[in-house]
Amino acid sequence: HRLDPRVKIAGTFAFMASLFIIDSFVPYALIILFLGGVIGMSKIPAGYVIKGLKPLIPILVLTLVINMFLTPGELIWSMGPLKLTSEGLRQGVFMVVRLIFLIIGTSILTLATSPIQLTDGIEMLLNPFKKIGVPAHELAMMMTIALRFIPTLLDETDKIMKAQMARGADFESKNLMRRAKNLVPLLVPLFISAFRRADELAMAMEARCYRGGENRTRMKQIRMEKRDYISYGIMSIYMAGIVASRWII
Amino acid sequence: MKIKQITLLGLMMAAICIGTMSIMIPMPATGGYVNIGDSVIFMTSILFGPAAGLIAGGIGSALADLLSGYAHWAPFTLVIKGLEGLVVGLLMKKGLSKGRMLTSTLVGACLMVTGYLFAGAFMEGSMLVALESVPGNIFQGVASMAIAVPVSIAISKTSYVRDNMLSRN
Amino acid sequence: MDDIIRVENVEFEYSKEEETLKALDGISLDVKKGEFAVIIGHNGSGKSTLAKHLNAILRPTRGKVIVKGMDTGEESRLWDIRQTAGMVFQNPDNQLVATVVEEDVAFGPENLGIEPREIRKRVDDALNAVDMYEYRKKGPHLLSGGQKQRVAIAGVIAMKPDCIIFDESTAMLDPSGRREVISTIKRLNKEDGITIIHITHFMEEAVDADRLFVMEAGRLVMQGHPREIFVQVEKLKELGLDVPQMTELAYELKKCGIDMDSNILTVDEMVNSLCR
Amino acid sequence: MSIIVKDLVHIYNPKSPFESRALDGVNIEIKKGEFIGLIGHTGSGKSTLVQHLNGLLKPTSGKIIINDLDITGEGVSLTSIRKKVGLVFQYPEYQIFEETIYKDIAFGPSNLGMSEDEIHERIKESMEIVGLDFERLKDRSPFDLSGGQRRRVAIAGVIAMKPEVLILDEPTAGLDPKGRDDILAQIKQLHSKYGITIIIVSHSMEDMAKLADRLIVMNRGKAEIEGTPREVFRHEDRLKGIGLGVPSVLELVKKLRAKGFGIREDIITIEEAKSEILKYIKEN
Repeated sequence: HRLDPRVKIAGTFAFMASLFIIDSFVPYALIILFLGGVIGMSKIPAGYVIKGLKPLIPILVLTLVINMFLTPGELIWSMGPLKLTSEGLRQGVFMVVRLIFLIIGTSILTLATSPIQLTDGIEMLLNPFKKIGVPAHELAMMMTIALRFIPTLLDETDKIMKAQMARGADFESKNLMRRAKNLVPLLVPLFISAFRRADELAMAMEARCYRGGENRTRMKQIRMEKRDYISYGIMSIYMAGIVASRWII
Repeated sequence: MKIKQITLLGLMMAAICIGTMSIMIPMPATGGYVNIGDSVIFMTSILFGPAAGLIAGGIGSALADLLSGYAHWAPFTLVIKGLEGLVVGLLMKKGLSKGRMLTSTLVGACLMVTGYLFAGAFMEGSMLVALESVPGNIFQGVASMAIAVPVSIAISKTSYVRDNMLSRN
Repeated sequence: MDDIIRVENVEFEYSKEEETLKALDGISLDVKKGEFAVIIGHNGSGKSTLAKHLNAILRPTRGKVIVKGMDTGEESRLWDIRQTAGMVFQNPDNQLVATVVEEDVAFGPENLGIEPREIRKRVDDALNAVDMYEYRKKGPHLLSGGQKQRVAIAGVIAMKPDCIIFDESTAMLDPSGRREVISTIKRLNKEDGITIIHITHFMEEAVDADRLFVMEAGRLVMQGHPREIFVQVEKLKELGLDVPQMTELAYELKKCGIDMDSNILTVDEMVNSLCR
Repeated sequence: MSIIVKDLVHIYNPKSPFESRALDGVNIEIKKGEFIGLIGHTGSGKSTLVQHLNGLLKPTSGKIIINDLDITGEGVSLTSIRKKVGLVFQYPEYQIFEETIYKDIAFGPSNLGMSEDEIHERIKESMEIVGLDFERLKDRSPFDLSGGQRRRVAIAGVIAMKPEVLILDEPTAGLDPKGRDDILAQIKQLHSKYGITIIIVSHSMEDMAKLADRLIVMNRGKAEIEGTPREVFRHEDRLKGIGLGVPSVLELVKKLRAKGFGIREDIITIEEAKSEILKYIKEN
């Protein structure tokens, strides 16, 4: 999936919005078409996407059940206090399908976009808002640094935890308050080391002539290409279809 | 924006992200897990102010959602945790007393619980389904306060923070 | 040969808890173009503070630092100075910015506003120069300490500096990492004519230097060829510093009345001197 | 007090694509009061090994017996292991978290459940051992100290737990020559004066030649060469094959002998080289 990251991010947002706009089943056909097309294009194995749904099954079931039984309407079946209504059935299925679409749609974004593309895309999408004081470049820089240091800090957490355990620290106490207090020997050194890293990194960046986003070039320029415009086109048609469906049906 | 603020906020984002994703504390009381992401947001806000809390809290937590397969929550998280960080930071502006830390993190925790309730209701189409998240989130909030306050006090006493308190905005 | 770096009577003061401390106390030195200079001195002797003056991260309280004719006190030349005198720091983890090796190497040139095609070329060249080209798509956290430092060096080379300052860049590495970095440094000096200023605790790394500077309490206490410096075994020990093993042995033997050269640095010199 | 490690195997992330065999059947024995140098390049398994000795990692298979107690057995309390074996990690200064030096050193002993008085005594004693002035420094913040001094505080924090075996993972990493010599001298004193068994993980062959009774060289998760420094350095080619250096004195001796110098072959320190060369020159 070699689309401009901007297109991907914007597409995902449009997709999410579309899900909340529609209120009937018919447009779902359009969505399935759209999602299927996107998955096909992205060359992500469908199984991978489905697997991401697994941990969410409980919440999906809960959504289905509660909506089914607790939506007032025409009774079709009841047992004791449980009342299944036709509106409820409709509502439950509708909500679950929407949730599934939502999860699939967003997971495609994360699966098909590298972290660098993501930060680049966000920076460029935010660029127009610079005039009203949104520090687009700075935010993207921060995210890059965050992604760069997540593995480092993870390692460090492990190290400090072991070092304190060697000194007899207990991170497995049952009591909540005790446990909270026991995190002090872990979190204080971790924070202080993060501060130190921030200091040193700032100096290293300065030494490499970093001076903010101004006059900066990029090695990999992201340019809108034909396929990106086509994608925007498809997206617009799709959105138009969704909005239209709301009026027509 | 100074370079040091950028790097510091980047590191705090990483810390929040890790706190959310991988420092999990099993809670025998509920059978669930509590993560320390909110604690790290509280600490960031307490030590570095509202802007830091807003930016690092929001983006750091949203990153955790993106990276752990809950991408559909990311936009809501961005707003909820961002506000959480902002509010705690604003309430801490007058100085670092223990009482103030407790009240402001309490407000932050309440904001988080209600935020997720409404976001859940919006996404799952029913307030009732979303209610399911409330007990866990309340627990999460309380645990986060219990962790954030002693750690913030301990960190604020170290010379590093004393020397760098200027970075509070 | 012309001086690439000139330090003239530099003093640097900083305040800590209402005290004013002098980290540099009237230091003067110069480094010639193409030289391989090594600075030694124990922790707190002011070597890192001095290093940070050489690419204008710090500015002298009094005195002047001139880099390739540019005064570091002049705000307008700041970026030219930093591009001319690159710097590699101690902790390999805390100087890489990007999540992918080649993006990190590109960071410097991108800051200089160089055009994309040229950056691509420089990044590839720089990665080849430090022998890290195969790792260009890797995340920095997957590399060893020595490899991370070589990426950091590539990041500096990509800015085409005349001079690179290594601020204890080998201190946190294991022996094999240190070997990798040192041989890279030497190659850059010999083949590409880049001036090197290397700050270190490891005396073996100082043996091949063109010139050795010894610092103590913010002052320059000795300078000269390693041979001239290491001969003064007693003085170095007083300063809490080591001498290379062979120099120490020669010194000990001489003390016992053996007639031999005292300015020995390497095993071969020792063998030659004993076999005469 | 002896440590016996039998067929120790440790696999990280078993049955995942990231599976890696960090320890591959380690067999070693360490006697009470020995000074052991544990040598090996990064990734040879030495850090994994020392974490097992302290109970921080559980072996995939194999046994560790410390003084007749099988610490890999079921239901062994970690506190009892930690009273026996103290572990100082690399760059230990980064684990410091308390407001004062006193409190930070007290952390370990108080986790072991000692009385206030005893803790006080232990802090005093351990600060003395690492060369920190108790009265002057105990109430200072550890964060105001220099890096080298902070490291001593951290080491004192483990010594204060009075372990019978003290393991130090590269205690001199990043220090200047003076700081390195000071710390090594203190560790040596701890060994000779207090009779503590010491295991130092180190990269420095020179230091270990001077200090250790016995060296254990790790390679690819195995204890590959074992013996006194003199015995170990005889395997010069194998050491180089593993990517480890040998002290430059060895090279000197080799070259001198090749030139007809009739000096002993098994010289490993500068002092020995000096006396041997002197002897040879006087005889001729």
